[in-house]
Amino acid sequence: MRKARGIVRNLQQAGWYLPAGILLFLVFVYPVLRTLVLSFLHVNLESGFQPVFAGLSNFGRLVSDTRFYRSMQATLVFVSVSVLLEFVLGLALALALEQLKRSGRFFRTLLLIPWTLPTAIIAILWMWFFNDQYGAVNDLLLRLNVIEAPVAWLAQPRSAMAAIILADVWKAFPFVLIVLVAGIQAIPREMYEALEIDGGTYWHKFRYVTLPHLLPFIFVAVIFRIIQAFAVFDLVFVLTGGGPGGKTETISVYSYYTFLRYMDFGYGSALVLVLAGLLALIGWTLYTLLLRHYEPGR
Amino acid sequence: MNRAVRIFVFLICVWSLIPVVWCGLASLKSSEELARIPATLLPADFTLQHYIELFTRRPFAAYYINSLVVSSLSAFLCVAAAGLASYRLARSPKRFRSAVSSSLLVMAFFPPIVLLFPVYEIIRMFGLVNQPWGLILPYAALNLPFATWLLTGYMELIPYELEEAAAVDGLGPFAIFRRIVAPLAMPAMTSAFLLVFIFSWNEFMFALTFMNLESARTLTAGMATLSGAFSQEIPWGLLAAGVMASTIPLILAVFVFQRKIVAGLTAGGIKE
Amino acid sequence: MLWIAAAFILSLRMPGANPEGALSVLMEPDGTGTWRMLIAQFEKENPDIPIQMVEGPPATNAREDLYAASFLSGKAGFDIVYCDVVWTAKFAAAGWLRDLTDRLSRQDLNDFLPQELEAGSYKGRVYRIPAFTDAGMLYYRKDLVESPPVTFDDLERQARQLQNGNRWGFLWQGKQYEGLTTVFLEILWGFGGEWIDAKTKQVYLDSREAVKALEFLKKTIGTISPPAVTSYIEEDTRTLFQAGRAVFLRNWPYVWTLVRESPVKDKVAFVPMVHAPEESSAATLGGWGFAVSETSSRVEDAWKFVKFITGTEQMKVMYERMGRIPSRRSLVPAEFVPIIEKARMRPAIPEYAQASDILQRWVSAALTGRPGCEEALKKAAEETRALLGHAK
Amino acid sequence: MASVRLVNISRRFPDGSLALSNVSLEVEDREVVTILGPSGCGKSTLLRIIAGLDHPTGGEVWINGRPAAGIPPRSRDVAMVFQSYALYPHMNCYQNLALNLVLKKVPREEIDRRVRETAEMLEIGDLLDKKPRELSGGQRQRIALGRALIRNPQVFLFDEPLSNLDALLRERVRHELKQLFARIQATVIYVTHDQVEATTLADRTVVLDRGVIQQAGTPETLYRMPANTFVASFIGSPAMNLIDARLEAGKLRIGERQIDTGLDASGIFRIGVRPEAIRIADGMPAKVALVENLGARFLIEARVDGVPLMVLADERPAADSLQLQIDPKDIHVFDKESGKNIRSALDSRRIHP
Repeated sequence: MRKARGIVRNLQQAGWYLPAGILLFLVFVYPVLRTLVLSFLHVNLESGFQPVFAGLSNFGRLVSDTRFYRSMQATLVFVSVSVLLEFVLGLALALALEQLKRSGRFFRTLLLIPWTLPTAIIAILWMWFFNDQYGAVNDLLLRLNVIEAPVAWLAQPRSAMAAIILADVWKAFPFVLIVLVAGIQAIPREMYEALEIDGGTYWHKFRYVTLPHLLPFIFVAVIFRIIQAFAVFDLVFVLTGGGPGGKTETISVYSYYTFLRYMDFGYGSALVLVLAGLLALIGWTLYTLLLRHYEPGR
Repeated sequence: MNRAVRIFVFLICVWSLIPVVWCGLASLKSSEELARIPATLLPADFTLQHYIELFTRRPFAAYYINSLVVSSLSAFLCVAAAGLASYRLARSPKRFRSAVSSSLLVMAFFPPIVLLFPVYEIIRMFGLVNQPWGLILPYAALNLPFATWLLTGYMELIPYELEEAAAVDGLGPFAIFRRIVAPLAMPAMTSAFLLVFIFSWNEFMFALTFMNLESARTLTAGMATLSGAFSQEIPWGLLAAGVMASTIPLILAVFVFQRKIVAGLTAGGIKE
Repeated sequence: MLWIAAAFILSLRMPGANPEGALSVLMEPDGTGTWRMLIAQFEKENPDIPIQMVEGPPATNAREDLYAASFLSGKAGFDIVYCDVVWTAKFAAAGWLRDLTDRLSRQDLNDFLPQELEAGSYKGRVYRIPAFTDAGMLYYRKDLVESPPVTFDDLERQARQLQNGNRWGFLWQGKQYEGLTTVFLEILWGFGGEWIDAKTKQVYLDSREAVKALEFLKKTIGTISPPAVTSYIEEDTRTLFQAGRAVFLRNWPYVWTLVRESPVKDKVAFVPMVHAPEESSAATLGGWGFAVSETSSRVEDAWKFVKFITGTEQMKVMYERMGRIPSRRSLVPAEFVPIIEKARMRPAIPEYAQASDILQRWVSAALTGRPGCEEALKKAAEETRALLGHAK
Repeated sequence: MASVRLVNISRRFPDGSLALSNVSLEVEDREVVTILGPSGCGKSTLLRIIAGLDHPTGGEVWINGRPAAGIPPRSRDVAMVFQSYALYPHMNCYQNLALNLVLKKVPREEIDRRVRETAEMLEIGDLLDKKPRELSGGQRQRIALGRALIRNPQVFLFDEPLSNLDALLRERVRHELKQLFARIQATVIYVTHDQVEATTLADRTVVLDRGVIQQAGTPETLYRMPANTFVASFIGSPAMNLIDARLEAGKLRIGERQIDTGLDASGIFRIGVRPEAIRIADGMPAKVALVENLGARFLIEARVDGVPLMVLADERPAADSLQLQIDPKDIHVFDKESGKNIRSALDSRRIHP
């Protein structure tokens, strides 16, 4: 009797999780398992999309795939530079807004706009800006006499990567900013007052109060950004398509091509699995190195 | 010092807004003016031609409706499912809760490209390709971990005694959720709804892949097919008008719901 | 809540499929209205077969992906495929196209350009019926150039002589995309080189000829071609050329129609692409045709349309209104015959898209910076061999 | 109205801790029982088990002669006033009061009539349109009370309802509650950690510690005959003096004096004397260590031969030393190990019916 009641209660309990569970199963659990299975199969044009057992050969191919390494390199460059810039800009601006106090909220609203806009659509805008003939960037630089002739930003690997990073920083630094502003607001005012009574300067306030309190917020924002930037797709796909010379092709973009253009589902699965594994590793490492220390009791 | 800070903040604001403002102005210029070198700043001959063209020559109205329908429904479905789950989660033992939270975290950080193809297979199996539900369900699910996470944090703050009071008052478990917990969690649910709406509105990869009929596209995918990335004629004016038309709802949302969006973002970012 | 309810109702009755009974086809943007006109004509003759034309994005690889995605979805997204030459092998290998070999009449078989027919075939069966053909060629300003160039050296020399601060020497398509492959192939063939043998799957990209070809292209950048040429596609180069800002332009026949309504209308002529002294000129074969989707439930109706749209009269309309060169021998205008004769097919392999990507990436990489031409082609050759070997 | 019977109730939490152990209690119809104990003693758990919000791991709850197992809170017909009041923040006071009746599908007019009646009784008529966050602590408390009263339930459960009020208000509300209980003639189970509340409101008080009932009885019994040192020190203010001392044949030796407890026992015992039972009169000499002014009276910390004793006196001692007198019948003797009152253990039959 009591046992039966327990079962009924467990069923009722499960009911609460059912809608979420179904959605997550369909869109996370099954797809991940399916990808795992696919990565051990050849399912491609050559096999007529019929699954053929491949063993580890997809992964073997990956080891010697220079394009994979290239895309990994491009991804790493993109992630490190853009997240670093976003962090520096976000922190500087968060501290600056704190100085301004009253008008801070208004600026925060304005700065939230870039973050809210769809990347795929904004990428079109940037593509226009960087156009060598009609682009605003060249127009401005020409007028300021910084350059003599129009520069084809998206036609050179370095400047194309720089353009992508610029666009990403533009869009994503407000996120870092907002998290850090929240962090600054959470610092008890008394801390500063105590330090002031003790004769601390602005630098001391930053060094002994702001920074230590802000660290967990910084870590959260940076880890979020690193992981998101690692999976970057929209921006690169629309802005450069991976070019020129494949120098801006990130792993997500390469994987997308492998699936939808080359129709190589087995190999594509191996690719995305490696991406997911890598991200898990990075996420876990960052988490244990930086965040776990701050979790309990904070 | 203060002056320098002001100038710095001002410059950053300019840099954040200029692309959008520039685009807004450009969308009002005639095609001839846009092709002029060097470019003009303010529209010399003001025209709404590009906007008209957007809605007449292109199925932009359809993109718009699709985006609205898909984003609203996925946000609604997501918040509803996340609301139910997070309520129970907030009331379950800490060990279970933190185990679930960590797995949600892992899912929230999952690169969407990993899921793209298998999800496509499922959508295909259910015959939802080119159907709004082919995007609504994946979007709701993709944002579910984030929404659950955000809501659980909030639900934990709702006093348990309220639910006990409601139970004594005569409410069953679901009625407690519907009449007491959900109304109280409304602020967080609104934040979650707005954020999921924005994420869905902005999603590109799934929209591009799952919706291959013109009439089924959402704004992001529709715009990309108008775009120069795929284009030979490069219709700058049309693009500028498209960018403006598809982003204005979001810009308005930022101004109206700034506080809610920030609350959701920071809660989502800081919790645990 | 009302809003959600409204959205819900809309979501259920939103159009996710073709209008009942219409055959659908994904086309290029119909700027001139010619396709619409031809379809209207077909519908008039066959009132029981309405055609729904979807105007796709202008970029061909985007349309290729759209077709692929719709075929992958299993249901017949499209009944008729408006098909590029280079898609045929891939789509046929994937089993998405219907074998049309036995439906072609002997008369048609003789009339269609042999390269176009071959480009529409996979493993000896015809899947795609050509509608018009395309081949790369060299436009030049006849008011400036005394005798059109024949060799690469001629081109370079004349370009250097005739360019000035307002005008570049030579325009070509250097962005990393399919256009770059076609340009590079013309240079490669012009030097006597080869890319891939479709039958043996041999790769020749690391040959001396290939290096020469790439070095030639690289040398033009910043000397006779604008530095931004590595970001140009067809339309960028056409607009510049039409504005009188270049002497030579490598492009397709469609430019011929448009250039005659531009500021330089009476100052332009064309010749086949230049080549190395001992070699002969080559053009990359382009062109589009129509195929019937394997998943279509109305094959006979679809075939009727394909047969109609590739008919003689329709091809004439396409040439007149869009400047598209008919793919029937009997209709090719005399001035284009020398060019069409030089046209060569890109390898008809299912992995074409990927092979082309490899080529584009390495050629583009070499053109825009490191590595050197020889190394880039070596890498490209290795990757291509790996691809063609691995695909089993 | 109804009776409540608890039979051997035990509650073990999932982490293994025992919140309640074999608690048995019978609350008669229309009886006001207070459950007194320090925080964490399990008293709230006991209340929640009666309400059906928590479930015992052993034992049974009977309400009005029927077993309550498996009956959800909403069907037990009990009303509860929570420590935090647990008013629904998103509803106004009227809706807070009316919710239960609405759920019972009581006709609208009757709901309205009963809300007005209750509001009138509690003098909260002008608050009905307000949301809880607009009210003061005392007003919220009244609304919470009203929400329970309006239902006319079988049993009222109170979970420290006064603990969030300031001292002055607490006293006033306590007084009103006492009147209210007299008026409504209801079965009330009232949990508190405040001995004054527990003893003033109750017909009977149950002292709970560490999940075990220490003693149950009328306030007088608890005061006069505490069953053990816990009850002895918990009831009465200021707290009872408890010292370890040697008894020799029932004679207690403090300083130079001997007091005969009338018991026949020898050994070390814990001896309890209430501060108010010690009189300043000729007797044991003691030194004054500290004097606290309690307003009406004075609390003196005196030392008899180094042993500290708290003494309640009417006047401030004139000198540094004084003399103390203790009546032998005011001396409580507890077992040192178990803490049991040796005297009341003998009379236990009289205390536990």
